[in-house]
Amino acid sequence: MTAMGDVKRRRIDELAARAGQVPEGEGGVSLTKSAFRRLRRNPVAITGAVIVVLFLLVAAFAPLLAPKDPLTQYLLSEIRPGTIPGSREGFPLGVDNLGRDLLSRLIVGSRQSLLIGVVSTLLGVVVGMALGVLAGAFGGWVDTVVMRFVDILLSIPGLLMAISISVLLGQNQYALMIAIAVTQVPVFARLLRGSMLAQRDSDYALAARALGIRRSRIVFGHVLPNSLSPVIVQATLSLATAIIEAAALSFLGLGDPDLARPEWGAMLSNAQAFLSIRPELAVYPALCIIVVALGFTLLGESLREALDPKFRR
Amino acid sequence: MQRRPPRVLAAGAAALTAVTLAACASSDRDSGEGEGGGEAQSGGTLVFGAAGDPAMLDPAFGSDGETFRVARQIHEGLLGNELGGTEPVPELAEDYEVSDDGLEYTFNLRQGVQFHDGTDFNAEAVCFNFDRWYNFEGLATSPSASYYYQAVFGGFASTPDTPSIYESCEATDESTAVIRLTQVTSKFPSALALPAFSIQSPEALQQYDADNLSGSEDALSYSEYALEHPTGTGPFRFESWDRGNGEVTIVRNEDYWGEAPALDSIIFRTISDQNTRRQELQAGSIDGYDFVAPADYQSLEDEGFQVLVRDPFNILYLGFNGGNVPGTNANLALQDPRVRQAIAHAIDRETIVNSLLPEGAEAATQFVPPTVDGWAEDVTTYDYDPDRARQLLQEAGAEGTTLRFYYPTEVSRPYLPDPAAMFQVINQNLVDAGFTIEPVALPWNPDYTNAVQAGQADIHLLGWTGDYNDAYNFIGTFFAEQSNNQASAEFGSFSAPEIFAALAEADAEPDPANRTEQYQEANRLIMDYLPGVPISHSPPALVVAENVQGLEPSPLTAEVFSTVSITD
Amino acid sequence: MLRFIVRRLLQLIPILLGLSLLLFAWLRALPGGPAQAALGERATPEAIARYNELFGLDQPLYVQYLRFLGRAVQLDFGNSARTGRAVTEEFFERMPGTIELTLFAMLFAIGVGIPLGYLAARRHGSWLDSTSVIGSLLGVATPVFFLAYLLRLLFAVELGWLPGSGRQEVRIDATRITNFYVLDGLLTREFDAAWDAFLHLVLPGIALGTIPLAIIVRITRASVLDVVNEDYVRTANAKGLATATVRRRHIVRNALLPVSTTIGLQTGLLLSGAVLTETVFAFGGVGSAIFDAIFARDFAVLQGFILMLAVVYVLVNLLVDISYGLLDPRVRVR
Amino acid sequence: MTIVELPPHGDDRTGRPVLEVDELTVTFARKGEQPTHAVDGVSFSVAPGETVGLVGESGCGKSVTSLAIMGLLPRRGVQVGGSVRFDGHELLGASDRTLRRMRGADMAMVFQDPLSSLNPTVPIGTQVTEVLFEHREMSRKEAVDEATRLLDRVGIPDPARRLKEYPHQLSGGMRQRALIAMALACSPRLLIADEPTTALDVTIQAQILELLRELVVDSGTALVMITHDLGVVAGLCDRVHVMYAGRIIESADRHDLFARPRQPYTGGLLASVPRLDGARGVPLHPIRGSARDVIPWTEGCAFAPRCDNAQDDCLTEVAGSTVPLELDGPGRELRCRHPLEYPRSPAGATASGAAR
Repeated sequence: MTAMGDVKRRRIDELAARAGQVPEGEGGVSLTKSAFRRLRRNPVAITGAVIVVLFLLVAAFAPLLAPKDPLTQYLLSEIRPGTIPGSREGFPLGVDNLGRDLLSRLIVGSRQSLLIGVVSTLLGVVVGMALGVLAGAFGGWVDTVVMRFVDILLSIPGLLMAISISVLLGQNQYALMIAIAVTQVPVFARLLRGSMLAQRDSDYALAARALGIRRSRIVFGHVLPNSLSPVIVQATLSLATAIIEAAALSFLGLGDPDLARPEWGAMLSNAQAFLSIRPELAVYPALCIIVVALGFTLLGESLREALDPKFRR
Repeated sequence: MQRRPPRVLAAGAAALTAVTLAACASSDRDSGEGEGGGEAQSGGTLVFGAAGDPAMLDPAFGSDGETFRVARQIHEGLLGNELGGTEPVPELAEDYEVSDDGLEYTFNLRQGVQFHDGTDFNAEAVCFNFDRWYNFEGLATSPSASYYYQAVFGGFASTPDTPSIYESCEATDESTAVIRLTQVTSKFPSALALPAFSIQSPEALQQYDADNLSGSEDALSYSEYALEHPTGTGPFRFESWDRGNGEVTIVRNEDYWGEAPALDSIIFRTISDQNTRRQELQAGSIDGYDFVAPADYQSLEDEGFQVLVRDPFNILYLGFNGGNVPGTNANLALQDPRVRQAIAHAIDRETIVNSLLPEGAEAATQFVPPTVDGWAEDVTTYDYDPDRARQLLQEAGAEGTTLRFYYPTEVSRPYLPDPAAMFQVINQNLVDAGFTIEPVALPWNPDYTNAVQAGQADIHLLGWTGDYNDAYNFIGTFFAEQSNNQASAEFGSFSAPEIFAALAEADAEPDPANRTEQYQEANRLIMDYLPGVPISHSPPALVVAENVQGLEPSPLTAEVFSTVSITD
Repeated sequence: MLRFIVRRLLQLIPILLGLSLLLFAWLRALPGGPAQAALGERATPEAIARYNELFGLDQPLYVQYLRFLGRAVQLDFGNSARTGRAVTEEFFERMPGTIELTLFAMLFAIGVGIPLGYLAARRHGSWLDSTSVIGSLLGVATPVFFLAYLLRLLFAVELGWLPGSGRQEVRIDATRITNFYVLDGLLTREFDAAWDAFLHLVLPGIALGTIPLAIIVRITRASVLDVVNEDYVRTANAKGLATATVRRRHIVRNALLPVSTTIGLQTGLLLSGAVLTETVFAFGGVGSAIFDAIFARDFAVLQGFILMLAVVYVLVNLLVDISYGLLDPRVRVR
Repeated sequence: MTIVELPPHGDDRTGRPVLEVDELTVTFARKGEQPTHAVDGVSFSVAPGETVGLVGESGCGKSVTSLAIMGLLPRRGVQVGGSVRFDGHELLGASDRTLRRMRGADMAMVFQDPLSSLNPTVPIGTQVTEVLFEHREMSRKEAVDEATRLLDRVGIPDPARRLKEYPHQLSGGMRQRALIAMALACSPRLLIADEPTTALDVTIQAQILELLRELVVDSGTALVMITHDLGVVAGLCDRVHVMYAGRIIESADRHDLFARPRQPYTGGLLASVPRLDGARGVPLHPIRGSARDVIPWTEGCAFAPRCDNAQDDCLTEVAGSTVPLELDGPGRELRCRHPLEYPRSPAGATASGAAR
């Protein structure tokens, strides 16, 4: 061990430090941090996020953004059965079969559509998670009971379930939201329980238990937070399906009956009648639905990739 | 617990047998026609897109258009409708005489007519049918079963408390049937042109136990006769009914008494979705369909299809719940004539007619179409005048009155092609006039019809397509006195003795000329009282492919396909 | 293996019981309860009373449930309010159509999806890969009924290549044996009928199969990507096996495991989608019947159909589990 | 550069090496990240019946080297340079078909984790026989018999039954034996064992090593043993190459290496092995830092940052040249400017100690 001048030592150390970066520094970086690093690098994620944020903004400021009142029948007098005036000064996308400004209706419609999607998904997540935590945290017979129930819910195909619910609750937007939410519940319950069980048997949880930490603290302090990432992913994806399902329900005549509230699904199914005269009336709302759904899906998928260790390569 | 799995399996087994059973039924049903060949023979096959399945094919129990559409081809009544018109004309009866008191009708029957089962059509057969209706029992007497009989004849033998105007039918000889009534009614004999009063084969009726209804009022299960063996004298015979695919097949009645139809067969195929009907016509897999959306009239014409527009023979109105019936929370504001008038003035009928209804539609001034005797030139009219409406509302001190506005969803009626659109326009009108609207949307069947007929709405959209050319069939249906000096609950059971009187008087008037005047008087009274706002008469249309000839559109939507042929 | 199957069958029991309980509760929760649901709002109190007595609705709940269960097990769900026919009869009359349709849709989804997903994974990063990924994302995002309209507009109306509605050209008068039209056509040697029935499956089948297709492509791609990086694939290569062998025995086989489970889950999607697709294509299956039942508020039909469909769904998933067991030895012993 | 032939000790040594690796370089070039030199000019050779050890901490490039030899590195984003000759035939750049023909037949490999290295959905039997079908045209029956024989040979009891079983039904040791059986199926001339024992319990480790030794001895197979475990080396290898940061930093005959490690790193490795006969109180002497604290060879000795002997001239910018791999006495090579020095006294104890 020949003594070395501090100068050299420092020199080498800094070289080492520099060299240290050359291989990817996986060590020490927290999962979420690295996840977000990956997200920011992922163009898909960016695209999705941009779409989603854009539409959320539109929905939020719809009244300000909408150039016209979505309900006023501006050009009704010009409408003849079989002829609907197309786009023109002041009506960039044209008007619907009652002479209302299509653009404004699309903008304002985003509100209702997204609202239905978000609320119903939130509802599904909350209830589903409650069940999942119940099962995952306590296990034993609680687990069995809850999961049996969830399995039963799962055994009814989604839309059929939604149909039954909204037939039961009658036609209003809340019924619609609940109907969609119910179809989401079992998914989240299962998901959360699954990942919680996985987490519960994970080393750190064992370690915590070994250290004699209270179960509740382990569950809510360690297990739950760590189980959330799949839920977040699924929720993002569910938003897409929720919006599409809402459209499907209004096609089945089970949508929100309040015509004073424009909504893409309703606009779309209503426009089918004018497909031959003004396909735009159907195409635009359809595009809105598709793009938003796509946005959420992209975001969800890239979130999944970012959070799921399996995808890291 | 242990016993479950076998049960599940048992279920599976049951499933199998069920399928095979259904299958057997269908296979021998079809084995009548030659194997699988799709090639059309001489007259060819017409495929017609219907909006819904027939309920069954015994017109005596029928009340909806889809049932009658098919039944009309299979069955005939003593009277029929003039081709493309609304006047009753002799059909199975060659002619008839009415006694001076208007209570006894003597029908001279067509001779040498046979039912599809080969039995003879004669006076006995006629009376058998009349007696059959009069002697309905149990479920058959429920309004959902025998609506039209009750509308025309009242009660049954089994219901003494609601008397029937039918007294007797007597077969004085092979070809003469004498029908006696207990009172004169405008409905008779015109109503006999309704398919509900078709003369069917007594043989078949008995053999297949036609009157045996089961199930419940709203879920009637019909007899074997009604489902598999409807037997009449019409130009077409019932062939088969594929319920799974909603396909009713009828074939030419070779020994039809009249001119035998050109078509070999007609298939009525149910396509509930209106856009699908249009696209299927465009794709050429059907030859025509009914209830063309107004939006499609032009585009279909342009594509070379024949859009057959019927003369308007219907009425769309906005009904008021103007009376106050205990139980139904009627809107008291509507009892004030000024409020009712305000509504009438608020509605922009012209725009509605131009923008929402097909070409040929006209704004209505009263509750009967102009083509009906009894339509009055000089009724009080309420033109579109928002200011006047507001003013009236002010006078009534009813600004901002909240109205529960009922409208149907999931339906398209000849007089109301797009209820949602209609609602939104009228809603806008009323809001502009200073009303507050509380929309209530209900699925047409059964919720909506039940709700509005029970008088749950403040204002509601409804309409009527005439059954035959008689004003009473319109205004009588709406405004005749129901019980203890009240109108139907649909109109809030309002009480307007003079209107009730006028209608009753007209109904009982044997002389057509006088009757017409009395109807006109009734219409004036009605439009003064304004129990609702008549909005429009609109012409529903059928559409058929270029190569379909000879289909005569009927204002009653009572087309008969015997005259139709397909050219290549 | 047999024990595995039996055990899974036993696990069905609680599910089925729960299902029946759920739908029993559903009918009771309906506005006006079962009597109104069956008799309609206009029903007189006497009628309702009669009905209640008839169906024992005056009895305590558990008795009612047991009765309901008893009838359900005998597949008795009462009569349709719309047609007055036995719900079960209508179901079994229409189910074959739906089975044919979903089968076609599934085969379409699998037949196209797995190869596509595999190729996409093998050509990771190629244009084929990215297009199939984007395509699959779009597929999931498009409302089924809208897609259905577009398909028919294009292929039935504009191009006229394929029939756009129904199960069979109505002018063809085919003999019915099983109500599986394609099968019937083959059995009765009415091949033109069979072919025609098949053609009628194409458009609705594709519309219905799109979402499963999209999902299967994604899953296949992902799992192939996983598997190719597995050690045992490296081992196989180290053993110098022919590429074909490596793919067949070591990559595809393992890659299909997750796919097979998704396929099971997809049947749920299919049955849901059938309601929309069959309606748009006026296809005489259970889906369109449910649609009509919704409009007519035909609760008996809704209850019966949904319950029976759920059972079908459960059974299909059972089959999938079993096939999974066959594919993956690890499941069997566990 | 070539390696000095050792004086033959032991029997059946034809001079001709089975495998000659010359200046092998493997570079991973991921898009977005600058290329990393996983293997950087590695050269060595293996003669029939000889066992060569590649030793080093994880990430030092030994496994990559083996994969490069077998041609199992992924095509995309990897550049392989230098030369790998098998029986004088160049393998780098050889067609996929030739490589496949040779793999499993002439040269085989045993991997680290026996569970993940076996296909969970295919019975052991098939996984063995498929090699036989591939390289030795055998009938179904022959193949099965042969497979049974192989399993028996690697010491799997009741082989006939095992053939039908799936990997998850076997114990770790059994799996590794099965893998070895597959590797030996066509009695290859070269066997590469990549950490074959690390995933196993100690007792099993010994058995597996013993098995490998026997196989090599009585078949004369050339064996490349890749490990981080000096114990394994001591027990098995004739010749040892110590790798660090992608380069060989010291090569020597087993005994010499254990007796007199020259590279401080090697010394460190040996010093970190606990000894029973070590003087009481003398603490273990681990190496500072971790394998990540390296500097690129171009800037100097990669080990310098962790090295106690490090001097200024360990750095290129000071010495003016990178540290070369030079002859260091008979049969030894060394890459170090300030190696460990030893008094003349024989340090046999050291060797025997470590070699136990």
